[in-house]
This record gives sequence, C-alpha cells and structure tokens, in this order.
Amino acid sequence: LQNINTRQAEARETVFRVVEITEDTVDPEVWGKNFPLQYDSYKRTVDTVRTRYGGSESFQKLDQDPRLRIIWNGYPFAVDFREDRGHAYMLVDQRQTERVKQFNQPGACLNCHASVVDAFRKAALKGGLPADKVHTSEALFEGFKIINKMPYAEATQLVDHPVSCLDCHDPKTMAVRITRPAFINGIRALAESKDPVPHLPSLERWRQGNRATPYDPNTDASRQELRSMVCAQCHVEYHFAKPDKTLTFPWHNGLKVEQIEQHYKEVGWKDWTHKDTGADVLKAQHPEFELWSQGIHARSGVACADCHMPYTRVGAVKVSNHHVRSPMLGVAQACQTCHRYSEEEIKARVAVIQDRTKKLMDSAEDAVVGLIQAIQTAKAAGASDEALARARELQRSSQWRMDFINAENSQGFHAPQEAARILAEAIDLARQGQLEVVKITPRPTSR
Amino acid sequence: LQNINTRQAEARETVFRVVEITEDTVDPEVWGKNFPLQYDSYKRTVDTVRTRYGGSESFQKLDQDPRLRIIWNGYPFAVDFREDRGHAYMLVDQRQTERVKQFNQPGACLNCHASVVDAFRKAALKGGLPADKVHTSEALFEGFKIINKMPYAEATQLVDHPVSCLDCHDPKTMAVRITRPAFINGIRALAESKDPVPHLPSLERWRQGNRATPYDPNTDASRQELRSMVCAQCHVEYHFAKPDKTLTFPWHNGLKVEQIEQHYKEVGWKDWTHKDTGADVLKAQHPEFELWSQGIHARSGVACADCHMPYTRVGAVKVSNHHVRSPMLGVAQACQTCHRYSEEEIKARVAVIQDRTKKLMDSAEDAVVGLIQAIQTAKAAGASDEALARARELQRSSQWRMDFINAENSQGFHAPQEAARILAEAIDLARQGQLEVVKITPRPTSR
Amino acid sequence: MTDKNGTRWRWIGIAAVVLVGVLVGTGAYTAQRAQALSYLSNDPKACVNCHIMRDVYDSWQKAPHHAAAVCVDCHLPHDFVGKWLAKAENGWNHSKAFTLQNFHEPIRIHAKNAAILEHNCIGCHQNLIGGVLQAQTSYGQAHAEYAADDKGAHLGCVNCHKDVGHGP
Ligand code: HEC
Ligand code: HEC
Ligand code: HEC
Ligand code: HEC
Ligand code: HEC
Ligand code: HEC
Ligand code: HEC
Ligand code: HEC
Ligand code: HEC
Ligand code: HEC
Ligand code: HEC
Ligand code: HEC
Ligand code: HEC
Ligand code: HEC
Ligand SMILES: [Ca+2]
Ligand SMILES: [Ca+2]
Repeated sequence: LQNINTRQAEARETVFRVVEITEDTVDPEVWGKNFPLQYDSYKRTVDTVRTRYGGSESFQKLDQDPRLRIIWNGYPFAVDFREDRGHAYMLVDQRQTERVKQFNQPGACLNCHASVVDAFRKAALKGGLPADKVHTSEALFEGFKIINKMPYAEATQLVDHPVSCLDCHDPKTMAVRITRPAFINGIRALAESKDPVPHLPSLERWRQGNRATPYDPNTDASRQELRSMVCAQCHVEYHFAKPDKTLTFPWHNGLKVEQIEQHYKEVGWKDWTHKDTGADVLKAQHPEFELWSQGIHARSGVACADCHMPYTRVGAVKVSNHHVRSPMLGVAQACQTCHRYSEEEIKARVAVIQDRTKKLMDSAEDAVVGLIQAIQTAKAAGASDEALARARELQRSSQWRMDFINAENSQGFHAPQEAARILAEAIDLARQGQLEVVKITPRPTSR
Repeated sequence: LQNINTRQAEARETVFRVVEITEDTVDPEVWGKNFPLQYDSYKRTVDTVRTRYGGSESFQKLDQDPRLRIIWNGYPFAVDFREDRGHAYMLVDQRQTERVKQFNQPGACLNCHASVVDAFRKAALKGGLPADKVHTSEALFEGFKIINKMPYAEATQLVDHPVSCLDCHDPKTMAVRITRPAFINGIRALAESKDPVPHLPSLERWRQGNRATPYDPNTDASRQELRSMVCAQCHVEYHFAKPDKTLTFPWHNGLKVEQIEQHYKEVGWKDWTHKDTGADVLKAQHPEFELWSQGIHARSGVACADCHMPYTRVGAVKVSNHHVRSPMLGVAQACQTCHRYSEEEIKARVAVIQDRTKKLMDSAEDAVVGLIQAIQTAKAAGASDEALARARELQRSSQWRMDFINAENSQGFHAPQEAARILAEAIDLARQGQLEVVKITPRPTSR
Repeated sequence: MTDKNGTRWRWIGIAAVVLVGVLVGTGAYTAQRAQALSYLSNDPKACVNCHIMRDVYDSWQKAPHHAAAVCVDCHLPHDFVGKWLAKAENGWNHSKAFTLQNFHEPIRIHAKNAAILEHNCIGCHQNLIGGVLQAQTSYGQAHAEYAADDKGAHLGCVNCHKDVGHGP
C-alpha cells in the first residue's frame, strides 16, 4: 500500500477550492481555477482527429455523399452539412454555417449551441421577472420563451461561450444538473407516455407513484441517469413548435422512430415540402439519446458519460475526462474497464457493427433516391396530386427512417440491431413507394 | 448435518468408473453407469416445453405461418415442417416426417439424426476396410461414403440411437471429439478460405502455419472451440452434392450468407425449381453455427455448450447439463454466470431481440410472397423466360436470405444485427424483383 | 441440481434446522462440521472450507487484487464491531444456506454485503477517487440506491470494475 499513501498530498489538492463559484460565474476559466484537471480536458475539445466513421474533422458531408443533396432538396441541410466536432466549436460552427448565413433562423437554435443559462436569466429579468426569482427554474423557462422567438442574429449576441460548467453543474455541490427547459418538457411528456423505459428506472418509479408533481429530473433522476440526461438536453431529435418557435422534443408517444413519427402526424408537423416531389417530409437531427435508449448499453445502465467522458487517471487522482469526443480515440478508458479485450479487438468489433450499418445505409439512400426520382418523373408526366398521395406518404416515412439513422452520429453503434431494423423499414417503404408510382406512370415499353 | 457429510462424500466420488467403455459401446445406458449425472440429464431431452419463439413442442409451422407453403411450393418442406425438439426425438422425427414418407431421401440424412459412428465403421468393414483400421477416421470416411448414397429406408435400419455419447466423446478420455466427415471436410474448406474467423483462433493459427497437413479439428482445435464444433457437425446449412449424395457444408468462401450463396452459384447448385415461378431456388437449413459465428458471443469465445449445456451443480459436483434445450428454460445456469441481471430482465432482453427479428421476418416473407405472385401473374400473362430471368434471380437471392434467418432457430438471437441486415437485404431484393416484373407485365389500368 | 434432489435437500435441511433450533450445541456442531467457524479467521483458505466458495477463491487468485487484498478486506467491515457482527451474520447465513441448499445459483452478493464491499473499495482507494467523491454530494445517495434495481442505476465501483475481485 506504500505507493497509495505516498500520493496522499497530491490527492488532497484536487478538491481545494481557490476561488468562489456562484450561479453567476459564467466563464469556465474561473471554474478551472478550482478544477484545473477537468478544465484542462474541457479545453481539449478543440482537437480535430478523424475516426473511421466519426471524429472531429468538420468536412462537408454533402460532397462525401451527394445523394443527400437530392434527399434534402429544398431544405437548408442540402446547402451545408458537416461532420460534427468538439464542444469548443459549437457556437462558431453554428454562427458560420450556411444554414444560418443563407436562411433565417430563430434564437431557439442557441439552446444547444451555447452556455445559455445566464442569458436566459438576464432575458427573464428584462422581461419583468422579480430579481429574487432569478435563480429559479421559472427564470430559465421565462428566458427560454423569450429567446426562442428572437431572430438568431439578435439572440446570438446574448451569449459568449459554448456549453460550459454552469450549464451542467451546480456550482455549490458540483453535482450534474439539468438546465434546459426543452428537456424538462420532453422528459415529462415521456414520463406521461406509456412507452416502457427500463433504462430510466426513475421514470418507471414516477409512473408507479401518485403523479402529484410532474417528473423532475433534477430531483427524481439517479446520478447514473443524469450522466446521460445531461447530454440528452441536446443530443436529441427536435423541432420548433408553432407559434413561438418553442424548442420541442417529440417524445409524447415514446422514443422509438415510429412513435416520434406518430407524434409529428398527430400535430400535423412537416419540416419542409420536398422540391422535386412535393411531398411534405421530415428532417431528423442527432437522435443519439433516442437510439441509445433502444440499445443494450442503456439497458445495462451504461451512460453517455461512461464512454464519452470516462474516468481518466491523472497522477494520483482520477477525473471525468471533459474532452468529450469519440470513444474510439481513447478505447482504454472508454471501453476496457468493462471489456477486457485488446484495443484492436474492441475497435474491430465497432467496425463490424458500423460497416454493417453503412452498407444498409447505402441501400436505404439508394431506395429513397429511387423513389424521389420516380415521383419526380411521374409528376413531370402529369400525375395528379391524388394519384401521387400514397407515394408521397411513403416517401415521408421511408425518408424519415433513413434520415433518423443517418443523422444519428454513432453509425449504428448505440443500438446496432435497432438501427438495422429502422433501415430495413426505410428500404421496404421506399421500394413500396416505387411500386405505387409504377402503377400510375406510363410504362417504358419493354419485351 | 446428514447432507453435509453426504456432499463431502460426493465431492470425492465424481469419476469412479463402474463399467468399461470402449469404441464399441454404442448404448448410452452403459455409459450412463459410469456417468449417471450426465446420463440423467441426457435422457431429459424428451421434455416438450414451449418458449416464446422456441422450445420443444413439435407443432406444424406451416399452419402457424401459411406463407411458407407458397414460398416453398414444389419442395418437400411445403408438406411438413415442424418446430424442432430434443435430441431424444431426432431419429423418430426423421423417420416419421412426411418429407421422408412422401419423398425419396438418401442415407445421408442420417448423418445428423442418429448415432452413426458404429454404423459407419461396420459399413466400411463390409466395404472391405481391413479390420485393424476400424477405429481410424479413414473408416468413418469410408462408411460415410457408402451410407450417404443408400436409400433412406435401407440406411435407417443400420442405426438404433439418436446422437449418443460415442458420437461426441472419446470413450477413453471422455474428451469431446469430432466424428463427422462432413464437418471435417467443411471446416477444412473454411480454413483454406480467406474469410476472417476471429472466433475460431485455431483456424487463424493454421492459416499462418505451413499448411503441410490439412486443418484437423481433433488435433488443432482448442477445447473451447470443440464445445461449439461438436454442435456444428449438425447445426449447419448443408446440401447433398452430386453424384454421390455427399453431405456437404458450403463454407468454401466463408460462413456469411452471401458467401454461401456465392459457393452455390459457383457449383451451379439449386435445391428445386419453384412451382409457381419456375425460378431455381435454394432452401436454407438450420445455420445456427453460421449465424452464431457472426455474433458477439462467438467473438467473445462463448460456445454453444456454454448456453445450451451449462455447467450445473448437482450436489457437490458441477456437470455439463446434457439436457440440451432452449436456454430460456434455464436462464440462471445458462446466462447469469456471465450476466448479472435478474431472470426477468434477461428474458426481456431476449424478447426485444427476437421480437425485432420477428417483425422484420414478417416484412421479408410478405415481400418474397409478393414477388412470387408477381412473377406467377406475369408468367400466366405470357412473359418469356428471358423477360423473367432477372426477376427469378432476385427471387432466388431474396428468398435465400429470408429463408436463412427463418431456418435459423434462435429467432435472430445468435447474431441480432446480422440477422436484421440479412432480412433487410431480403426485403430490398424482393421489392426490386417486383419492380422488375412490373416493367414487363401489362399494367393494371389505374388513374 | 434436479428438482428431485432439490426437495430432498430441502427436507433434510429443514430437519437440520429444527435440530439446530432445539439444541444450540448441535447448531455449533453444524457450524463446526461446515467449518463456518472459519469465519473467525482472515485466511482466505478459511472461506474455501466450503467447496461452494471454490470458484470465487480460484477466481480471486487470478484477479488483480490477490496480492493486495484478501476476502475479508473486501467483504467484511473493517471496524472491529461491525466486522464481528458481519462475521456472525454471514457465518450463520452461509452455514444455514449450505445446509438448506436453498440459495440462488449462481451465487450473487446480497445488497447489504455489496454496500460493505463498496465501502471497502473506497476505504483503500480514497485518495485516488477522493476528488470525484467530494466533488459530488450526490454521491451520498449512492448506497441508498442499492435496493433500487440491478440495472446499474446506482453508480457503484463495481458498475465499471466488475472484474477486480474475481476477474472477468
Ligand atoms: C457504450 C459506449 C457508448 C455509450 C454509452 C454512448 N456512446 Fe456515443 N458513441 C460511442 C461510439 C463507439 C461511437 C462511435 C465513434 C466513432 O465512430 O468514432 C459513438 C459516437 C457518438 C457520437 C459521434 C461522435 C463522433 O465521433 O462524431 C455522439 C455525438 C455520441 N456518440 C453521443 C452519445 C450520447 C449523447 C450518448 C448517450 C445518450 C452516447 N453517445 C452513449 C459509444 C458510446
Ligand atoms: C448544450 C448542448 C450540448 C450538451 C449539453 C452536450 N452536447 Fe455534445 N455536442 C453539442 C453540439 C452542438 C456538438 C457539435 C459541435 C460542433 O460540431 O460544432 C456536440 C458534439 C458532441 C460530440 C462530437 C465530438 C466530436 O469530436 O465529433 C460528442 C461525442 C458529444 N457532443 C457528446 C456529448 C456528451 C457525452 C454529452 C454529455 C456529457 C454532451 N455531448 C452534451 C451539444 C451539446
Ligand atoms: C436540440 C439541440 C439542438 C438544436 C436546437 C440545434 N442544434 Fe445544432 N447541433 C446539435 C448537436 C447535438 C450537434 C452535434 C451532432 C450533429 O452534428 O449531428 C449539432 C451540430 C450542429 C452543426 C455542426 C454539424 C452540421 O450540421 O453542420 C451545425 C452547423 C448546427 N448544429 C447548426 C444548428 C442550427 C443552425 C440550429 C438551428 C436551426 C441548430 N443547430 C439547432 C444540437 C442542436
Ligand atoms: C456537457 C456537460 C458538462 C460540462 C460542460 C462540464 N461538465 Fe463536469 N462533469 C460532467 C459529467 C457528466 C460529470 C460526471 C458526474 C458524475 O459522475 O456524477 C462531470 C464531473 C465533474 C466533476 C466531478 C469530478 C469528476 O471528475 O468526475 C468536476 C469537478 C467537474 N465535472 C468540473 C467541471 C468544470 C470545471 C467544467 C467546466 C470547465 C465542467 N465540469 C464542464 C459534465 C459536464
Ligand atoms: C460501464 C460498462 C461498459 C462500458 C464503459 C462499455 N460497455 Fe460495452 N457492454 C457493456 C454491457 C453491460 C454490455 C451488454 C452485454 C452484457 O450484459 O454483458 C455491453 C455490450 C457491448 C457490445 C455487444 C453488444 C452490441 O451492441 O453489439 C459491444 C460491441 C460493446 N459493448 C462495445 C463497447 C465499446 C466499443 C465501448 C467503448 C466505446 C463499450 N462497450 C463500453 C458494458 C460496457
Ligand atoms: C449466448 C448464448 C448462446 C449461444 C452461445 C448459442 N445459443 Fe443457441 N440459443 C440461445 C438462445 C437464447 C436461443 C433462443 C431460445 C428460445 O427462443 O427459446 C437459442 C436457440 C437455439 C436453438 C433453437 C432452440 C429451440 O428452443 O428450439 C438451437 C438449435 C440453437 N440455439 C443451437 C445453437 C448452436 C448450435 C450454437 C453454437 C453454434 C448456439 N446455439 C449458440 C443462446 C445461445
Ligand atoms: C448428430 C447431430 C447433432 C449434433 C451433434 C447436435 N445436434 Fe442438436 N439437434 C439435432 C437434431 C436433428 C435436432 C432436432 C431433433 C428433432 O426435432 O427431432 C436437434 C435439436 C437441438 C436443439 C433444439 C432442442 C429443443 O428442445 O427444441 C438444440 C437447442 C440443440 N439441438 C443444440 C445442440 C447443441 C448445443 C449441440 C452441441 C453440444 C448439438 N445440438 C449437437 C442434431 C444434432
Ligand atoms: C447437416 C445435418 C442434418 C442433415 C444432413 C439433416 N438434418 Fe434434419 N435436422 C438437423 C438439425 C440440426 C435439426 C434441428 C434444427 C431444425 O429443425 O432446424 C433437424 C431437424 C429435422 C426435423 C425436425 C424439424 C422439421 O424440420 O420438421 C426433421 C423432420 C428432419 N430434420 C428431417 C431430416 C431429413 C428428412 C433429412 C434428409 C433429407 C435431414 N433431416 C437431414 C440436421 C440435419
Ligand atoms: C451432442 C454432443 C454430446 C453428447 C451426445 C454427449 N455429450 Fe457429454 N459432453 C458434451 C460436451 C460439449 C461436454 C463439455 C465438454 C467440455 O467442457 O470440454 C460434455 C461433457 C461430458 C463429460 C465431462 C464432465 C462434464 O459434465 O462436463 C462427461 C462425463 C460426459 N459429457 C458424459 C456423457 C455421456 C455419459 C453421454 C451419453 C449419455 C454424453 N456425454 C453425451 C457433449 C455431448
Ligand atoms: C460465457 C459467458 C456468457 C454467457 C454464458 C452468455 N453471455 Fe451474453 N454476452 C457475453 C459477452 C462477453 C457479451 C458481449 C459483450 C461484452 O463483451 O461484455 C455478451 C452479450 C450479450 C448481449 C448483448 C449483445 C447482443 O447480442 O445484443 C445479450 C442480449 C446477451 N449477451 C444475452 C445473453 C443470454 C440471454 C444468455 C443466455 C442464454 C447469455 N447472454 C449467455 C457473455 C456471455
Ligand atoms: C478486491 C476485492 C475482493 C476480494 C479480495 C474478494 N472479493 Fe469477492 N467479490 C468482490 C466483488 C467486486 C464481487 C462482485 C460484487 C458485485 O458484483 O456486486 C465479489 C463477489 C463475491 C461473491 C458473490 C458472487 C458474485 O459474483 O456476486 C462471493 C461468494 C465472493 N465474492 C467471495 C469471495 C471470497 C471467498 C474471497 C477470497 C477468496 C473474495 N471474495 C475476495 C470483490 C472481492
Ligand atoms: C459454511 C460454508 C461457507 C463458508 C465457510 C463461507 N461461505 Fe460464503 N457462502 C456460502 C454459501 C452456501 C453461500 C450462498 C448463500 C446465499 O447466496 O445466500 C455463500 C455466499 C457468499 C457470498 C455472496 C452472498 C452474500 O452473502 O452476499 C459472499 C460475498 C461470501 N459467501 C463470502 C464468503 C467469505 C468472504 C468467506 C470467508 C470469510 C465465506 N464466504 C465462507 C458458504 C460458505
Ligand atoms: C485492502 C485494500 C483494498 C481494497 C479493499 C480494494 N483495493 Fe483495489 N487495489 C488495492 C491495491 C493496493 C491496488 C494495487 C494498485 C495500486 O498500486 O494502486 C489496487 C488496485 C485496484 C485497481 C487497479 C487494478 C485493476 O483492477 O485494473 C482497481 C480498478 C481497483 N483496485 C478497484 C477496487 C475496487 C472496485 C474495490 C472494491 C470492490 C477495491 N479495489 C478494493 C487495494 C484495495
Ligand atoms: C463510471 C465508471 C467508473 C466507476 C463508477 C468507477 N470507476 Fe474506477 N475507473 C474507471 C476508469 C475508466 C478507470 C481507468 C482510468 C485510467 O485508466 O486512466 C478507473 C480507474 C480506477 C482505479 C485506478 C486503476 C489503475 O490503473 O491504477 C482505481 C483504483 C479505481 N478506478 C477504483 C474505483 C473505486 C474504488 C470506485 C468506486 C468509488 C470506482 N473506481 C468507480 C471507471 C470507473
Ligand atoms: Ca464528429
Ligand atoms: Ca425447438
């Protein structure tokens, strides 16, 4: 035990607080004075290393896979869509994307691209919230409401940092906390739904309770659940609900791809009307939380932070690695504590899963493009809207499924079989759409 | 106290032999005198309990899912196809199936439905093999050759037992051994192929060696590998190669569904010509070993016997449970040694995987039936063989994939994502086939 | 074990317990014969006096800690009183279970002992993880959550280090 004891002094320093941190400490550098190890790793999210299917190099995905331009035709994503990178870039990347430069976007975009806690509170005060309520969740909900509907150009001036300590931590206890109203609304809707969520025991417990007060992640969720929920404030599918551009997570029927589709149907939502086909279609965005929820890791209580912020030994202490990135860049910490295989073996297993997903993704995109072109031709040949109705419906649902896995960032890893199932349905529906179209278009004379 | 003494006694009494067992001891009851615990469990394979998707009740699958009659039209399987049950029934079930009663079958069928070791040797002697060679593998290969091509009615009189101790064990050492020539040929072909087999390290080692002698499972395979290979003598896809009805495992390009398809293409194999469509199609049979090979358990070194013959404590000794059956009927021994979850939770996880597979299987069967009916209609309408050629090819490959997972007995559990991938391809190919057909058939007037 | 055996053991077991209840002396004798008294020792070999402990003993020897910690370092409280209380309780439980043969297999650690276990992890590794722990008052709820479920809602050491005691 000698070696353990000798590290004592070193160990104590780690929790000695140099400066006082309060709810008004926005600048991560100040927090870094008390928690230098976490701050050091936090800063390293500027790194830009590439992996087989992920990594942090922000290349243009539309050039890598031109089919996407056809599939998203008429929507901003067809103009600019890049590989995501570290948290350090979230604000600049949003400000600089052509999706913002060439199109009008609301302040709602900022919810997930900046440290907004302080901005929300200030906006609420300006909006008339009594000063003594500034640190309540009411303040956050107020600011949320106000900033969502602002024009992006105006709203973005209210923030200076990417997601920061204050967004994820209670400055007093350093416990992880939930600060995003959109997530609180979303998880409540989920709690009230009937979708079984064995991977979120606290929701199941709440459902069995008297439901007097609505589900509240900050008081009801376990520490391990929070290690995922904190990420689920942003790494989720979303839309801006009318009339106030309210950032909304569509979990009212459950987290599965068809349950979300069902919700969009119920509220009559479409993201845009496809330019070539005239179909009212949906765009999926980063449903990491939703797909992870269907996987074996979630079911086994393995949180986002376990793999993306694994404990890392620094000298005599271990800290959560705040260099949030692809686990493939640090398999030793991210995987090997639980999986006692060589790094090569672990990487090979991931490759098998992701390669399978990629192959299916290609088939799915081909099928969707095939359908789009078929409808386009039929339309040109004069097919009526009535005649095209069914085919357009099939485009909407096939494209939605294909896009769901395409937008999800683990290339199927978070739930391999579920990802394959979803792509299989995408293919089936797109091909059925083509059969619909053939029924109504003049047949190319053959035989 | 009584039983503490008893158990301390038991602890000592484990390997005491009452009778002598030799290569000529065919009757399991005799072996049972030395190994009563294994024999007791062996006899229990007569049980007939049902599980969600498996179990041991030999109901008629054609009634449960009538689509199969259409898909297999013109082939014996369309007449009789039942749920499989315990090893105790393998011989009677084969003798009594309508596939044997109504159709001529070869002796080759017996390879996997009886204790054939002794029968093979006797046949070899009769065939002129010198008596001193009777216990060599040469003898087994000789008998194999002779009995394969016999008519079933004649051959089946040469055997009296279902798979028995002698088939799987060396009577001297009790070590597990490989006795089936078809497997030895098959695994050699696989060793000589380029398909990576990380789950079979001894093959990888042999490949790196000088290859002076062909791969031999009985000398080269590890004990853990043998715990799966012994099952892979029967739980595999097969066909009876011309001209001698040689039982053959199609692993020459690898174990994956498309690699097997490729081999059948190379040797110009078809199982039958589909009655409704005239397509030359394939029938898959129980590719448990092949699918398991693509899964995470195989990759993690988990053998068939680990789940289907788990060590079970009887008093003071642990024995391999020879009541080979669905692990869902004994989750504690089969799974909990590795997975620290409650029985309910483990069963729920399996259900999730199998339900997903079932859903995709339904879509795949619908698509294949759709294609079959489309070709049938086109044919009736006078479409030429040339015109139908491509659609028939697509039927062959889509039906092959759908059938591969349908014939596999774990409802996708042995490799969940791979099973979903295969079904996705089945759907894609079948729907493409339908599109082919529409091109060449008079279009039902709509619009 | 087969059901047949199961019931047989159970009957003999109940008989045994009645006996124990009546004659404390016999109780001691049972424990004696079962070497449950070996709980009074810290020597791992004491634990394997029960063949049923053989697997864990073997796996412990292969696991990372065999040089660092013995059974009782991890499985029994380190404070004097608690240690002897637990020894008494577990010693009794295990002897009883061993006699009745009515325990779940594979053997699984009980919630109470899992909490003791984690306490011992921290006891030895305080320095390394102190930063993590003290930074999170939410850690306090950890032990409370043990009852919760077996799906890892509780973030115990063993969630990530399941191999430390007995290997993979
Ligand atoms: C069991 C480990 C594990 C868990 C748990 C997990 N992930 Fe991942 N995640 C991965 C792996 C592996 C990849 C693929 C990385 C690659 O392709 O380089 C990945 C990829 C990602 C990516 C893309 C990374 C990149 O390189 O661009 C994001 C974003 C992500 N995960 C977010 C999440 C979120 C949010 C959660 C929880 C809801 C989560 N992950 C849970 C292992 C995990
Ligand atoms: C406030 C919103 C927000 C929160 C909270 C958040 N993320 Fe992110 N995350 C983002 C955005 C935005 C990006 C993309 C940044 C870019 O590409 O400019 C991103 C990128 C990532 C990436 C890709 C990094 C890379 O190198 O490609 C991973 C992995 C990731 N996040 C995981 C997580 C995990 C795990 C958590 C929780 C511990 C989390 N995120 C919490 C918004 C968030
Ligand atoms: C619900 C949270 C959320 C909202 C709202 C949100 N984003 Fe993001 N954004 C993310 C996450 C998480 C990532 C990283 C994962 C990814 O790229 O798929 C990301 C990545 C990005 C990226 C880098 C990758 C790319 O797509 O090129 C850009 C640019 C971006 N977002 C712009 C926007 C804009 C513009 C809006 C508003 C219209 C917006 N975001 C709204 C969460 C969000
Ligand atoms: C995207 C969310 C996120 C951000 C931003 C973030 N953290 Fe954390 N932090 C976490 C998570 C998740 C944990 C693990 C909490 C747990 O295990 O309960 C954590 C843990 C910690 C801990 C506890 C000790 C440890 O290492 O586990 C400290 C201290 C800490 N963070 C400091 C910081 C500081 C300082 C910053 C800003 C520079 C910061 N965090 C930014 C998510 C975040
Ligand atoms: C905290 C523990 C933990 C961590 C960290 C973890 N896993 Fe797992 N992993 C599990 C558990 C639990 C299972 C489910 C099987 C089981 O019950 O043992 C699993 C299953 C898997 C599987 C098989 C299931 C599937 O989806 O195919 C793969 C592959 C896998 N993990 C890879 C990884 C990789 C890669 C990482 C790191 C990026 C990782 N795991 C991190 C615990 C973990
Ligand atoms: C990790 C555990 C595991 C391994 C390893 C495994 N199986 Fe299975 N097997 C299962 C499960 C679970 C089922 C589904 C049983 C059910 O549906 O009732 C199954 C089903 C089966 C069935 C059908 C059983 C029935 O009830 O009809 C057969 C036959 C089978 N497996 C053979 C094999 C063979 C041969 C191997 C090795 C090549 C193998 N299994 C490897 C777990 C396993
Ligand atoms: C000699 C051929 C042969 C060997 C060797 C063999 N099996 Fe079988 N197995 C069969 C046949 C034939 C059946 C179906 C019997 C029936 O339905 O009448 C079967 C049935 C099964 C079933 C289904 C039982 C049920 O209750 O539904 C399982 C599970 C199984 N085998 C697993 C294994 C495993 C594991 C091994 C290796 C330890 C193995 N088998 C070795 C031929 C064999
Ligand atoms: C390569 C080994 C092998 C050969 C050769 C083989 N079987 Fe089987 N048979 C099995 C296995 C394994 C099972 C159990 C798994 C299943 O039913 O899919 C089985 C199951 C069966 C069953 C019970 C389930 C059902 O299909 O109704 C019958 C009947 C049967 N076989 C008949 C035959 C006949 C007739 C032949 C010869 C034409 C034959 N078998 C050749 C391995 C084989
Ligand atoms: C279908 C194949 C098969 C048949 C038939 C079979 N066994 Fe086994 N047997 C196995 C396997 C697999 C093992 C595990 C071997 C190992 O772990 O190395 C085993 C192990 C054993 C062992 C070693 C101790 C143990 O329990 O692990 C004995 C003894 C044994 N069998 C006896 C018998 C007897 C007696 C019979 C006939 C009544 C029989 N076996 C029939 C496959 C079979
Ligand atoms: C000898 C050990 C062992 C046995 C026995 C075993 N497993 Fe596993 N299981 C594993 C390993 C190893 C993994 C891969 C993940 C990892 O590396 O931890 C795994 C992964 C899994 C997964 C997640 C991967 C997937 O395919 O979705 C499930 C579910 C699972 N096992 C269920 C079962 C069931 C059910 C049984 C019993 C019928 C069983 N296992 C028996 C070791 C085992
Ligand atoms: C380094 C700490 C450590 C040591 C030393 C240790 N164990 Fe354990 N033991 C564990 C852990 C960790 C577990 C698993 C607890 C869990 O999964 O919640 C465990 C579990 C057990 C179990 C229950 C089986 C199970 O998997 O839950 C038994 C029995 C056991 N240990 C006995 C022993 C015996 C006897 C010794 C000495 C030969 C010993 N242990 C030494 C840490 C240890
Ligand atoms: C009298 C025989 C016997 C002796 C001696 C014995 N055990 Fe056990 N042990 C058992 C039995 C029987 C069980 C299963 C009881 C159960 O699961 O309820 C068990 C279960 C356990 C468990 C898991 C269940 C629980 O109580 O948490 C642990 C941990 C354990 N023993 C540790 C030890 C340690 C450490 C020693 C030595 C100090 C030891 N045992 C000595 C018979 C014994
Ligand atoms: C009696 C003191 C003691 C107890 C109790 C103890 N450890 Fe350790 N542990 C050590 C020592 C000494 C080392 C050697 C590593 C070192 O030098 O830092 C070690 C090493 C480790 C390691 C690194 C080696 C590895 O496994 O990769 C881990 C992780 C660990 N312990 C976790 C645990 C956990 C979890 C528990 C409780 C289940 C535990 N320890 C209980 C003393 C202890
Ligand atoms: C969320 C997962 C997780 C939990 C919970 C966890 N650890 Fe760890 N632990 C890790 C990882 C990952 C490492 C590897 C760090 C590295 O290699 O840099 C580690 C490293 C360690 C080490 C040092 C190993 C070495 O290389 O010397 C010890 C000791 C340790 N942990 C003990 C504990 C104890 C005690 C607890 C409970 C209080 C605990 N851990 C809880 C993930 C975890
Ligand atoms: Ca990225
Ligand atoms: Ca069966």
